Amino acid sequence: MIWPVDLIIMVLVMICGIGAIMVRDLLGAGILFGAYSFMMCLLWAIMGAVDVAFTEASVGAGVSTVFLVAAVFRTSRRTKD
Amino acid sequence: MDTLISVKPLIAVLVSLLAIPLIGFSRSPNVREGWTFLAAVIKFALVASMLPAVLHGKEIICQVVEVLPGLSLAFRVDAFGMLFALVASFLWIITSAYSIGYMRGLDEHAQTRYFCFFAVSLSAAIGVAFSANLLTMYLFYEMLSLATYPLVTHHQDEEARTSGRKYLLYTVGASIGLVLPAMLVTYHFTGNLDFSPQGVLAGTASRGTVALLLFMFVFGFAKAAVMPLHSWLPAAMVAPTPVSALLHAVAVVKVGVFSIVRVITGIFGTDMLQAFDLSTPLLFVASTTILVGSFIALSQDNLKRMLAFSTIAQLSYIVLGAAMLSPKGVTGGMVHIAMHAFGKITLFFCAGAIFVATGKKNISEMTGIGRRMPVTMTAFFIGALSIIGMPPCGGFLSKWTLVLGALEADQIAILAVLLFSSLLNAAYFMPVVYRAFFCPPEDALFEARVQEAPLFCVVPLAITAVISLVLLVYPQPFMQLAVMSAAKVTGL
Amino acid sequence: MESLLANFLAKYNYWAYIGLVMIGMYAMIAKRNLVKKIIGMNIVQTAVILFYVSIAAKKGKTIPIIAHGHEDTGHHAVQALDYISPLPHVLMLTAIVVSVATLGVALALAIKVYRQYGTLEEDEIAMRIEEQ
Amino acid sequence: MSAHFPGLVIIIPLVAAFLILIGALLDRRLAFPLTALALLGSLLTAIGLLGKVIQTGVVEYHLAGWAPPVGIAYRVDHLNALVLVAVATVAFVNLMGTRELVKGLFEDRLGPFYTLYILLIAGLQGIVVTGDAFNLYVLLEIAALTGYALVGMSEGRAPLSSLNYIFIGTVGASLYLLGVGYLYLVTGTLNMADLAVRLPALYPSKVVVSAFVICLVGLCIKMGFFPMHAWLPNAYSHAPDPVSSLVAPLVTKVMIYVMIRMMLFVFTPAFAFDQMAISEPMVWLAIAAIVAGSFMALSTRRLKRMLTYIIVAEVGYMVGGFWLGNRLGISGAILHIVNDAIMTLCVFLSAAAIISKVGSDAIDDMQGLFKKMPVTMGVFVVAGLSIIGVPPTCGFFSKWYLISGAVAAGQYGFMAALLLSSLINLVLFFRIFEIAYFEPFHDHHGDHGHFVSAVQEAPFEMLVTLVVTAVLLFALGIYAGDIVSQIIDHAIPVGIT
Amino acid sequence: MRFLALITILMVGGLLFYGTPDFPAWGDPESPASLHVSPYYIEHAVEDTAVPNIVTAVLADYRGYDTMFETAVIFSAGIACLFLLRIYRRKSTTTRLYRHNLTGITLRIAKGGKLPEGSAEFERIDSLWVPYDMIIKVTSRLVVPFVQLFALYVIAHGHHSPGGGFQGGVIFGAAIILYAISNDLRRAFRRLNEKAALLASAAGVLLYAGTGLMCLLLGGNFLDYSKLADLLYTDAIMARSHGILIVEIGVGLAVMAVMVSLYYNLSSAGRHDEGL
Repeated sequence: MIWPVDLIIMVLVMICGIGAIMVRDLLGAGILFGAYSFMMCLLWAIMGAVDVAFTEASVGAGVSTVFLVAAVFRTSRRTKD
Repeated sequence: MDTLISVKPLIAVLVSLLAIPLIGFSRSPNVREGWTFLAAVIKFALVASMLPAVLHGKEIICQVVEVLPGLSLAFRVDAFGMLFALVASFLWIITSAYSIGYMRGLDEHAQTRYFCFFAVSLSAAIGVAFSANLLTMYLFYEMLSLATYPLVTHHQDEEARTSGRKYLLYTVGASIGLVLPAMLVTYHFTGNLDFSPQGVLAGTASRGTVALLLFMFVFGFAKAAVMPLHSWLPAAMVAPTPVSALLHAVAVVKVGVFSIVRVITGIFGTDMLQAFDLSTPLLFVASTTILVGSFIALSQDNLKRMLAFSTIAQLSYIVLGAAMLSPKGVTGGMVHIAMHAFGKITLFFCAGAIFVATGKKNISEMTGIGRRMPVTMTAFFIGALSIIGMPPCGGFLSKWTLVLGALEADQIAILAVLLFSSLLNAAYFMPVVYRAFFCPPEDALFEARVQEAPLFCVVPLAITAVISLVLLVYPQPFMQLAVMSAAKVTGL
Repeated sequence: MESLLANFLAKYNYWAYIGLVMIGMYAMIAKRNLVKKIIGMNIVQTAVILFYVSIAAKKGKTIPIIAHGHEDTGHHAVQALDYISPLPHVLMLTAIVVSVATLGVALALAIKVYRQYGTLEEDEIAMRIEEQ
Repeated sequence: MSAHFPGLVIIIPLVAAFLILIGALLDRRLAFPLTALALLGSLLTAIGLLGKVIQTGVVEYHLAGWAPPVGIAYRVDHLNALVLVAVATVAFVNLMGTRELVKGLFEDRLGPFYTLYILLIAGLQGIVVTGDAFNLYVLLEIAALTGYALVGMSEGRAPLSSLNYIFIGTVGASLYLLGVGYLYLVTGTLNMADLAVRLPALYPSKVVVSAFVICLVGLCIKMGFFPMHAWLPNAYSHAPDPVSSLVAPLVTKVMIYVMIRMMLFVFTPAFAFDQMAISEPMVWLAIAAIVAGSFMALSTRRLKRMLTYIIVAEVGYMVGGFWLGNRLGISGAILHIVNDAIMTLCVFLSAAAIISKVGSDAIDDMQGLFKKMPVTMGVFVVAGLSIIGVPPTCGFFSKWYLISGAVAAGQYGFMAALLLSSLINLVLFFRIFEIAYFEPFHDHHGDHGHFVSAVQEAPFEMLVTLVVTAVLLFALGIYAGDIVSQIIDHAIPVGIT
Repeated sequence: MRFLALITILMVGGLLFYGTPDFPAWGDPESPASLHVSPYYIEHAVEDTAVPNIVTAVLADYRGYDTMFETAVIFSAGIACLFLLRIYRRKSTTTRLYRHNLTGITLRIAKGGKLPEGSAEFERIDSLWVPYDMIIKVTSRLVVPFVQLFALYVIAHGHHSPGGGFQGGVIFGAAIILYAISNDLRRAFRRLNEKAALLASAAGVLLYAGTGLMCLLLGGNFLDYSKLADLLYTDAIMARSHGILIVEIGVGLAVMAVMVSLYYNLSSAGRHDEGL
């Protein structure tokens, strides 16, 4: 029963990843990257890597996103691609 | 064969290097030149002190450090090396004296640098003479190339710059591009680069490889100015005359031919070259250089350039002698190192003395100069005779031996080359002498009353001229050394 | 065909990580915005982590924390096969730390670049350099 | 205590890093002496370790007391002891020489600078001694991160170059990590010695083959091997001078060491040379690297940039020498790691001295320097001669081994490339010497005259370190035979002839 | 560029695809990776270290050396950011803005003059458009203590449940970052200033490395916590457990401080003004 969930999350990871590099707004890209990290963390939790998932949740989805947003705030949101 | 183990060769090489700090930090010019003299005399004394042992057929060995497995920095003094070292270290003393006169006479800049690099060059030359293997020789060969660069470019002007470039490109370029790979390939075949009387390469490589290696070596030692790698030598004549004299008539170019002869006899071995019949192409190259060099010398007006082309031709005599692979030929080639050295250095000293006294460089401006500077021009005449190979001078002896060698080897063509080139030598030297002594001086050419050059210039050139004469009647120890080593390398 | 599909499905995690590596690398090479490149770089790093976590996974086994370990009931046999392999998890904790550290330094440099050129687009930066 | 040498050699600089930061928070002037002390300790330990390895053979150290493969182990053999000493020497010498420069450049951030500096050294030394493939990755990242920061801290294009360095470096490191993951997937271990035991049975597996290729590609990227070299000249030439004289000698060389370590002691020569059969293409790539590096160096008229292109060529020397696959070639590559580290240090240090005094790194601005900075230029000449490969400097001897290896392997193309690069180096350096030697006698007396006359010798400590490195160049050359027979011969597995 | 990118990623992808068919099936408990070293950890972690969370045991003990360097990596990232971005300004002569929080009136004070620090009603701001938001400030003030408490729990309970020094440290740092976002950087500095953050990060790693050194001085190898037994009055196994706790605290401290200092530098671009 767990397998479909696994697959769905994996598809979400892919979508978020592609979205993060495609969206034409750096703030959006940062947020999507946070979502990507969070989806990734779910995936790992499902695979039983609880410690890794925990870390990714706090680091990838949490602090990294904050850093990205802070950096974008200090530079510019504009992107051409 | 007796061998002696002694550090004397090492010290002989190092003496002038150790003198450099003393020369460099001397406060006054007199002290500086005092150190130079002292180093030169000590060096000569050290070299000479080894002579008796060598004349008794012994060899002196000194191994410094093993830098590569089976290959060490090592010195070995044998007859041939002794011959060259004697010539070079003796002439350093003379040249030092001459340098003082010349450099002070012209009030040159950066004299300290000049004397320092001169000392380095001499170390390198003696190092080449005494090296026991190809690696050591290569080391000192490169050292010499680099140490002479500041000397060649002493004037630091645009001409010196282009000449320096050419000089380095030819000498270092050829040695890195040709000698180094040839040496490595040799090492790959033999695992050993020691010079041995019968060669180390015998029986390890095919004829094609040996031929290739031979020509890489012959052309790679571009200091020997074998055509087509000769054009650095006339260019390097921009250097101050003592530099041209010692380095381009004695140390640098002789190191080139010395290396070639050493490699032919010590690495390849005469037997193998004979077996593979490789002497003919070598003879051809040398003969071409002799003839072409002489012809070009005919057309030169600048005295030093003429001497340079004459040197190119004369150097190939030595290569020619070695390439004959016969005992007489090799002997002739080796003795010619000494004879040519004394003759040519006299000529260069004269050219320098003329320049110091009058500021003239071209032959066409020297009309009647013999009356003004009789000693100098007499010495010039003697030197020229020696180079041509006329009887009262030592040059006759070496050429005679070479001719005998050619006959011994049944090389009639070579005989013709030797004789014809002597004619050419006469053709380019004699007009100078004629113009100097027998044409009336054109006073317009000389503003003031021209006198002899400073004493420091004249005495050395007189000495070398006298020695050139003496060598005909008393060619020892050079002749004996050459005969000894020729006998050893040809196995007779 | 059937076996190919089964083979494909049995390793879909591995295919996914390859896809993510490719996405990340594409962003790093093709995108001209520096922050986009940095995001691409992090995607590559997480993809590698996904690969390691996939190595560790064992179908139907439990997380690597010993049940009742703290009750001190003696050393009842712990079966290695019952637990998911912990070693890759440990390694990946380190890798995550490395990725956040790299992110921090990269962002700092991006801010410095912006300070200097006023833009994050590589082509515009190249133009500014030309102008100088 | 000597039992702990392998650990201490890393721990001393690591612990010192934190103390330096704390010390610098108290008083900025404490940073330098603390760093010097720590690096000296590390250097002495490294030398002690080398002595111990020569005497007793391989030294193992089990961190946290767990034997491998459960724990992490250091395994110090002749190879890493030698490289370790080279790294420690370069780090220490560069530190001493660049004190004034650093003070001038980073006056307000000395603490962070020296902390990063020593962490970089700790990372590099760790890479050299570690016997664990994953531990190596962590140390790689530490060295890389500190390197990025140091390289990026300069005005101009440095931050951008450093950012590109980060991108490339991270991809390289990730690929390496991936390769290690592949190996872990099929063997279940991360210890290098254990991997070497377990891998031979798995050689037919495609996983091992791809692990090999991925690792190699990753390492080639990190070392700046030819087609992946684009980041290197930018990063090294735009970096601050005291940093480029640290990073340029060490980082690429340590990466080459890692390649040698992985190929010889993890994948084993039988796999790397015989089964994979990539020696030929690697040597050809190396030839391309040498030729391309040399010609690119010819095309630039900036001193530091020229030197970095020379590094690109030198990387080709070492990689090519290694992939010749015979004892001579590999000896040459290892010897050249050491020699090139000192050579590059020497040449970059003197370049730093020159640039700091002249105020520009354009070759054309170096007129008359032989007069103004005789000692610095003298050392620069020695370094140049060593890079050209003139005996008795050490550059000649490693080149000798490399060319002998090429001859023995029948790779005459590689030999030709080495000779060509020597010749081009000759041109490169004498081009500079000419300008420094001839120029002032031209027309630059006017406007530039007073500018040049303001130039004078570098600070005393810089001169001392310069002379020391120059002497080292000769010493390494003269003792090349001993280094090879005493150390490098034992470092290469017996099977390689 | 796109074309080049496509070619590159196709090559990399091809390289990675090439090996994949030979992989063991995903999730296979019998795969070689699961049979060699990791069973040792699973079977011996509790008896060796008395830590049921195997990941923590391996992280901080078996491979504790990696973790020390992992902490050093994060430390160097913090220092690197500081080194690259920090702008030290001796004295500012620019205009300063102060806002009266209750009324929203903004004061402009020229030539570097300033209001007394610590007055509750006035707040220094850098840009006029930043709004004052009571709700966010109050909510965050309520949340932060709980987050911090949770962080401490994560560090302390890492032996038994997922978590440990690293996660706890990040969470603790995130709490401070949250405070800094909801108020401003200057206010955060009053809680944890730059120097303290640096000191804490160095002290954290030093605690880790120092523990290792202590083991070395007590006659063991570096980081061999069992040698701490005499010092801690326990047996070797419990000493390992305690040693793990000590280093986890060090890691937590260092990570927390570094995360905060990274945020300080990134969000203000090194100027240490009001931040986000």
